[in-house]
Amino acid sequence: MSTLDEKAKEASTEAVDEVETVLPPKEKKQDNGPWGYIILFFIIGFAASLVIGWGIFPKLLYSQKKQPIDFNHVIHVEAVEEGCESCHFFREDGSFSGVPKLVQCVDCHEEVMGEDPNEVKFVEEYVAKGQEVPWLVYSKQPDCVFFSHIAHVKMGKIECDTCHGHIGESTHSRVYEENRFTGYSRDIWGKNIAGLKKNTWDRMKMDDCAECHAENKAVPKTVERLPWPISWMPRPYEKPTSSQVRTQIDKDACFVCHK
Amino acid sequence: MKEEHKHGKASKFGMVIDLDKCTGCGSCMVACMSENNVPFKKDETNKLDSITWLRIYKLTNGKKFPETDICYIPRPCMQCEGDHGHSPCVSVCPATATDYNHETGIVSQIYTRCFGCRYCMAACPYHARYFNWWDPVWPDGMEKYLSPNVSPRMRGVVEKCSFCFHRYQLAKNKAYAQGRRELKEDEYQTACTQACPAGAITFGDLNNSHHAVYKLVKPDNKHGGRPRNPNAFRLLERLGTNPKVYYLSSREWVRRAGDNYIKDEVKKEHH
Amino acid sequence: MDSALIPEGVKRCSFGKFILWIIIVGAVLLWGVVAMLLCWFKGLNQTNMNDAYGFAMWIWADLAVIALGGGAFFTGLLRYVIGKDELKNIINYAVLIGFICYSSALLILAIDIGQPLRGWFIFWHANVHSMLTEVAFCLSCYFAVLTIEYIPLILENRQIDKVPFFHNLSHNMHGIMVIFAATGAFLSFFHQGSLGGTPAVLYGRPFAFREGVLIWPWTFFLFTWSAAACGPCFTILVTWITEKITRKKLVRQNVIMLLAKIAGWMLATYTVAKIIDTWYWATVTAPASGFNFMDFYSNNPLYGPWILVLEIVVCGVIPSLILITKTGRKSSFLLISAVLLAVLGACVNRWVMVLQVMAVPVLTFESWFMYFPSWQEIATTILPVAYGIILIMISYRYLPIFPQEQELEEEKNASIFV
Amino acid sequence: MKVCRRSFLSLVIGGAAGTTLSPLPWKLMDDSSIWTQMWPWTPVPEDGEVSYVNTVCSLCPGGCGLTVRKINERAIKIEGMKAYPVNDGGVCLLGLSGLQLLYGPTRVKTPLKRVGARGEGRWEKISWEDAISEVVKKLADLRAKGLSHTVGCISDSDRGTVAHLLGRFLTVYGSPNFIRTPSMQDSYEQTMHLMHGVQASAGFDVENADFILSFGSGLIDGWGSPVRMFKVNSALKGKGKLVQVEPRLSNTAAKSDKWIPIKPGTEAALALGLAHVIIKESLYNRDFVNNYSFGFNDWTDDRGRSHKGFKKLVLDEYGPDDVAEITGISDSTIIALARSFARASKPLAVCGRGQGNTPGGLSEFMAVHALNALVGNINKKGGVWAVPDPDYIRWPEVEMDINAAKGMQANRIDGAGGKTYPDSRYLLNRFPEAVNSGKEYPMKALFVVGANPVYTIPDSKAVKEAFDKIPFVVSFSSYMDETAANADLILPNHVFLERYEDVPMPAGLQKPIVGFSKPVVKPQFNTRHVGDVIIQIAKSFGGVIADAFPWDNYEACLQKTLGNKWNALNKEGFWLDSNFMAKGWKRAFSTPSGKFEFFSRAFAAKNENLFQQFRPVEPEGDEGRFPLILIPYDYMRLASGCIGDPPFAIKTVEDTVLKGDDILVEVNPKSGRGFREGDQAILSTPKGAVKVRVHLFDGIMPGLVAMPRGLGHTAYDEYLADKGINFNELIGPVEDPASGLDAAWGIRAKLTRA
Amino acid sequence: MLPFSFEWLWDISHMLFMGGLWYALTILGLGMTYCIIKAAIDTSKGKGSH
Repeated sequence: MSTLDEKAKEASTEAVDEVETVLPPKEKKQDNGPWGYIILFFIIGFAASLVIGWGIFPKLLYSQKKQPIDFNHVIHVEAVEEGCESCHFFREDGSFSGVPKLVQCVDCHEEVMGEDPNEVKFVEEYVAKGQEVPWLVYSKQPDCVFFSHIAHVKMGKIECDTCHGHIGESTHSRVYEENRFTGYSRDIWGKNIAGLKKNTWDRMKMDDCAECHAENKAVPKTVERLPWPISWMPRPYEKPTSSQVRTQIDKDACFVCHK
Repeated sequence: MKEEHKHGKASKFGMVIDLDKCTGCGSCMVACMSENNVPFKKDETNKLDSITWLRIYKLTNGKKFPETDICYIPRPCMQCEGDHGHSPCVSVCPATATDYNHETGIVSQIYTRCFGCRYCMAACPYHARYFNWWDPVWPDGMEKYLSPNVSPRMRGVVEKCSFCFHRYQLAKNKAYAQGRRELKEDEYQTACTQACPAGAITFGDLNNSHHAVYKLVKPDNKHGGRPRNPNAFRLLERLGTNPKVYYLSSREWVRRAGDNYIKDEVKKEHH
Repeated sequence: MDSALIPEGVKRCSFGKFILWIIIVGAVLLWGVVAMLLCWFKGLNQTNMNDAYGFAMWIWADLAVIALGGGAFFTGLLRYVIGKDELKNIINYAVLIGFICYSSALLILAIDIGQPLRGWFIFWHANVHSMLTEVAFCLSCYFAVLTIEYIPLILENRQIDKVPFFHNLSHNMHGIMVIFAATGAFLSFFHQGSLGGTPAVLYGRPFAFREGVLIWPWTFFLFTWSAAACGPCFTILVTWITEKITRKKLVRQNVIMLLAKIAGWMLATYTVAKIIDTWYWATVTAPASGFNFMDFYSNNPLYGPWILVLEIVVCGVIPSLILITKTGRKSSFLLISAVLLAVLGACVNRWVMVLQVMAVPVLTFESWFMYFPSWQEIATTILPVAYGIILIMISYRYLPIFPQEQELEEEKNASIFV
Repeated sequence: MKVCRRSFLSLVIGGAAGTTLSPLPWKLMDDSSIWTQMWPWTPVPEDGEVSYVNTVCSLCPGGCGLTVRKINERAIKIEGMKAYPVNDGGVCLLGLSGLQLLYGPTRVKTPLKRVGARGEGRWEKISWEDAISEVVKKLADLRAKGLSHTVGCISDSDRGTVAHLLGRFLTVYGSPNFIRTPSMQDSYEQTMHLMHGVQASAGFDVENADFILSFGSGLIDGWGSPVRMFKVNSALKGKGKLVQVEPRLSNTAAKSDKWIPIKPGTEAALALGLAHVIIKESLYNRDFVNNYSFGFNDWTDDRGRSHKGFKKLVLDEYGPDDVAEITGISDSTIIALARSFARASKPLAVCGRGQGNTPGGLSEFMAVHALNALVGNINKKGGVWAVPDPDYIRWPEVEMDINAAKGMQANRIDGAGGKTYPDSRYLLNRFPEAVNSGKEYPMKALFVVGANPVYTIPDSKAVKEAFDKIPFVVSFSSYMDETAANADLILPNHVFLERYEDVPMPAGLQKPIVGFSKPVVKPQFNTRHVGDVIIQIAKSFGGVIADAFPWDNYEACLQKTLGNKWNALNKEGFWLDSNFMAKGWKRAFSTPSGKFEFFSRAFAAKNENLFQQFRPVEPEGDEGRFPLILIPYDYMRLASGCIGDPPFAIKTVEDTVLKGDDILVEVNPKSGRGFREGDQAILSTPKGAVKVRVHLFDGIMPGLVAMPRGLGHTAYDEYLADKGINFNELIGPVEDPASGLDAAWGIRAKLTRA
Repeated sequence: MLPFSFEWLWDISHMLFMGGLWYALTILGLGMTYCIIKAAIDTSKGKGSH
């Protein structure tokens, strides 16, 4: 057995030379046969896969797309009176209009107003041809998600930026990243590949909805009954009590958000 | 004060189908299919792989000509509450893809959570649950009529009637826009109720004594919602599934067809 | 050719013959794999299941192989926890059979679900009230246990054992095997039980529904009990078949006798419990939901009272009587007949609890639902059998599965030459 | 070597460990499940702004109001229009599946010209201009040869502006051959004509009746305006009675208070038998019978011939025993039924089998109507009303040139209004015979609008043959139906959700109402409104023909025609003459006697007495060879008219009606001995033999076989084509001796093992 | 499912059930880790060489 090992060692002298510095002391290596190589290759494999997983994989997973028109929110917010809701408004039936349609833009942009080449492009390519702009919606949820804006904005009094961030302060449209596999926006998973977040708007996964709902309206009764009030554990939820206005937190309400 | 107490009380939406009025015309089935993006295939005559959230069964009294009689029973999802507060299907789902909503009393089905084990179908004695054996395919151009309020389902998941829950949500949205939280009776009606040309279907809140459904069946909410109207019955009442779909019939044989009885057993009257 | 890999001191057939058989069984395996891929890529429309038969042949096969794989946990329990030392001579094979059964069960589940890529939801979004969740959890955990129990066997291959690390690993694993075995027994007890609970909690299906204690319906215990009874029978049966094929005595008769005796008493007690359960169900549980006991066994082309007689009398009472009597066990013919019947009994029981549940009409205006599996279903169900045979062939050839093989062989040769 | 292997193993293990600690496997696992939720081949419907558009359905004569929900430009759901006088929110399954017709694969997307042989299915797309000029060339050619009368037009209706445009065009062009598709409306119109002396439709004030006696009418199987009838049936519960006389337990029979099975074809005898009891027991309305009717007692005609009166006739010949013998209903039942009918405060008798798509024998209609007269329930609350067509199309008289006048003098090809059948207006059932025999004259060109005669007319083989004989067939169908498939040129019309159209008078309604279809979505394909096409064709002719069409296009024509109603119709969706009341008995009747005529004097002048001639219409075929009788049945889930069932409707059809591609026929277990449920069989009639399956059903009279109408399409899409059998392949028309209308109600048949 | 998930409920079923699962997995995991580490140590001590 040991002879075999030695033959192999000779065959790969070069490799040994190269990595000698990071290896354990020589005598140990001699004592214990091939252990040095084994640990070395383990580390190589380990490190390489970490680089692939954390660095290369996210780059490959998302494709980068540019918005058809570079949109300046700041200018628009200044020009309108009612903030976000001037363009992103609620319809009479309570539904949310989302990204404005051409009809709304045409109110001002019938003809080119300023000198921005983006506006020129907008007027020439879309307004003139009567074609809707194929905006890429950063916060577009998968089809199975039902989200009532009015319940959150009108009834829950939540600010737009809680979920959408300070998009109103942007002067340019950032790159839209699309998950090649699932086909939806990276904003849902979040920029951070580990899925960590600092701000409420960094991620838009189901857990983030749940987190907010739990924080706002959970009734921490069960916790008192439990023997371990462990602070880092999420707060438990209770079945709805009768007459209070409450945020939807029940586990029994999946289809409130899913269709 | 009393009004205030009622405000925010959980609803229990239910349906009452008058079998004397039901003509078996099939409008409810089609209204449901078109409201809920139910797909169709070239051959739908194998009723065991044909998705119809609401299916109309044709019953006969088994007698010879000319004593024969037939009756139609439209069967949506019964939205069972169960004896112990759990519906037959909800408690068995391993992935919480179906659940019982205490606010509305409706059993939901989340297609994207379901991974297609079909345990719930085994649990449902009404065959109200349907599996997508096939990819849903609409002929070229026909996908234009699909409603955005209900996601088309993918192959390999279970689906069922939701009492048009999306209509409840849209009605809520509209109410919110007007600054209200409560819905009026007519604001939330299922597609089948609305379409029924015979007016055989009534829909509303069984917890609300002002609603027509309550007045029709007078549910005994202390006993799982057992109907107190002698002409009202529920399917398989004895299993303790506590459905929220009630049927009315003036014919004894029809009411008896709603449940199993041991031979020569007299129907137990509950009063 | 591969003699360096074959355990020392035993004889195996020629490599060519071995490969030939591998190819033959492999062809069957390939057929199953094709069917499996069809089901994955084209969907479950490849089967003859339908909305009335949401559960069909696969779930039956699943429940059956798990019941038969129960030999591993029960023998393990006897060997490691209770300390029946003789069983060390058959435990390896019992583990191998269990490993095959459980890996097959997992594979079948992976084909059976409509959305295999979402299968992990059962763990991540678990509904802890579902019997199926419990099944999935315990099944995969117990499969891990079986893998852990199987690994030392692999490591005992002559060449692998030469590597000091693997030798040590195998040694250490043997050292704490009792912990693994105990965990395995615990897991196995619960998932065999939850499989029994799976149909019995369906209170919308009066044929399946059973009352019980706390959250456990009676069949919870019945299933565990029957798996403990029939699993060892299956081990004995497969050992016997292996001996017939290899034309060698592999396990000493006293080991077989011990296992048969224990299994016999398990089966006898199980049969009594099953009879009581059936009686109570037929006279109390079912009538409460409006069903006459005979409603479940008439007006259909397949499910007659014969199936009940087959399950309880032919496959319950008779093999129990054979196995608990010394004379019965002594006769090779009776013994094998008895274990065969016991195995059949477990299969019939699982069949009834899955397929007849689906077949019985519950709504008064429906009639019996009948079903015949498609070739894809049959092929995917045979797939694990072929896979099991191949794994047994390889393991038998290269691993020291039967510790007594060498001495038995020597004894045999000695007796010939003396 | 060993190091390499071990090192490699080590690398792999290290890689695995690192990978586990990286997001890669977990994210991929998550994403792969999301991928299954968003499979690219599963459509994602676009969201947007919701809007609602009201319109009126013209898929059947029911004329229901619809509200269509739209998301942006897409129509996504059809619902019933609330407060619409006909359906008030309810809607039938055909109307509900309208969007499948709009967006369906069966649409003809552009004008098509036949390339291969007739019916071969090979087409060439052509432009509208070419298509129209081709039609014009052909027509001009015929006209020049003096053959203008050989051009015909088959239309589903003769009411409303579109039908009037067609009729007007034929008139100025010079052809008398405008033919409406047959239905019970024909028989009722003739009944009104002969008994009331008016040109009117029969309206039924069912809402106010408290005893409805139906002679085989599928009141809740699609008869009249279906949704309205459903509502009536529901409202009747507990307040009134419905008695259904029919050989089969139809849905109507099942929902009725009493089902009286009757030997098919003997309904008229029963009506007269009831009259017998009513008269004998003096239960009839004396005021009406004595003061406002004629022919009750014996009478003498202008030529001095004496006739038996109605009273004597029924007393002599229709005693309960005789009628029991004929109908198979016991005399006690007959007497009881007559009494409860006559004693009800507002009894109403109706007829017209099934959905009323076949006219039926005139004697039956007159006998049933005589019952209404006996109880005085004419033009009264809860009774039968004579309702004239809404009178809003007031176009200037056409000016005809010599060619047109000459063409118009020719006899109609179907013989309607001629010597034999002077009181009939349209006899499409005689058309195939006339064309095939060529007795009158050969047809050279045919327009088909809103009709599918190749499918809906009995004796499909003969119809097809007739079509093959006509050298130029133009279909205006929106769908590739059987007639379109056998045409030379298809000029596809918009479907009802894409077009303007006035929809006058839903069938059986007692109030004159005009519904208003308006476009819900933009035309989806290169189609044109048939009204526009007619106007364009006329304009291409120039001269008097063009002059008769002074409008730029159809919309202008409609707007002009409707005048001040246009705005109201656009807004409300309908126009109702709410002041309309049926004329009182004094002024109601324009018969020669000025009274309601039990016997039409006008008719008697030309014919022998109807009732003396009463004989049940015998089914075709020899009893020895064909021991059973095949009857059709209608039910709501199958459209038996010119519209083919969309996929949703077919999906609702039970597996006891259709299984795979096999149709099931209903047979009583007694007559179906030797057959088990679902067995295959050969069903043969004198017209042909087909493969069917047997459905044993106790709700049908022994001796009969019942087959649903509405299956067996050969054209349309794969969701409809080749499913089941078209009943019309198995039956031929039987001419009613009085009216010439098709009086066949069944045909002799036999069922043999397959 | 972990207690961090919002779907987790602090009720007896979740604690017992999921607790049981994690308990079993922990035993198996720790057991295997122990075996592997001990085998590595043993090997480095030169045990098991033939």
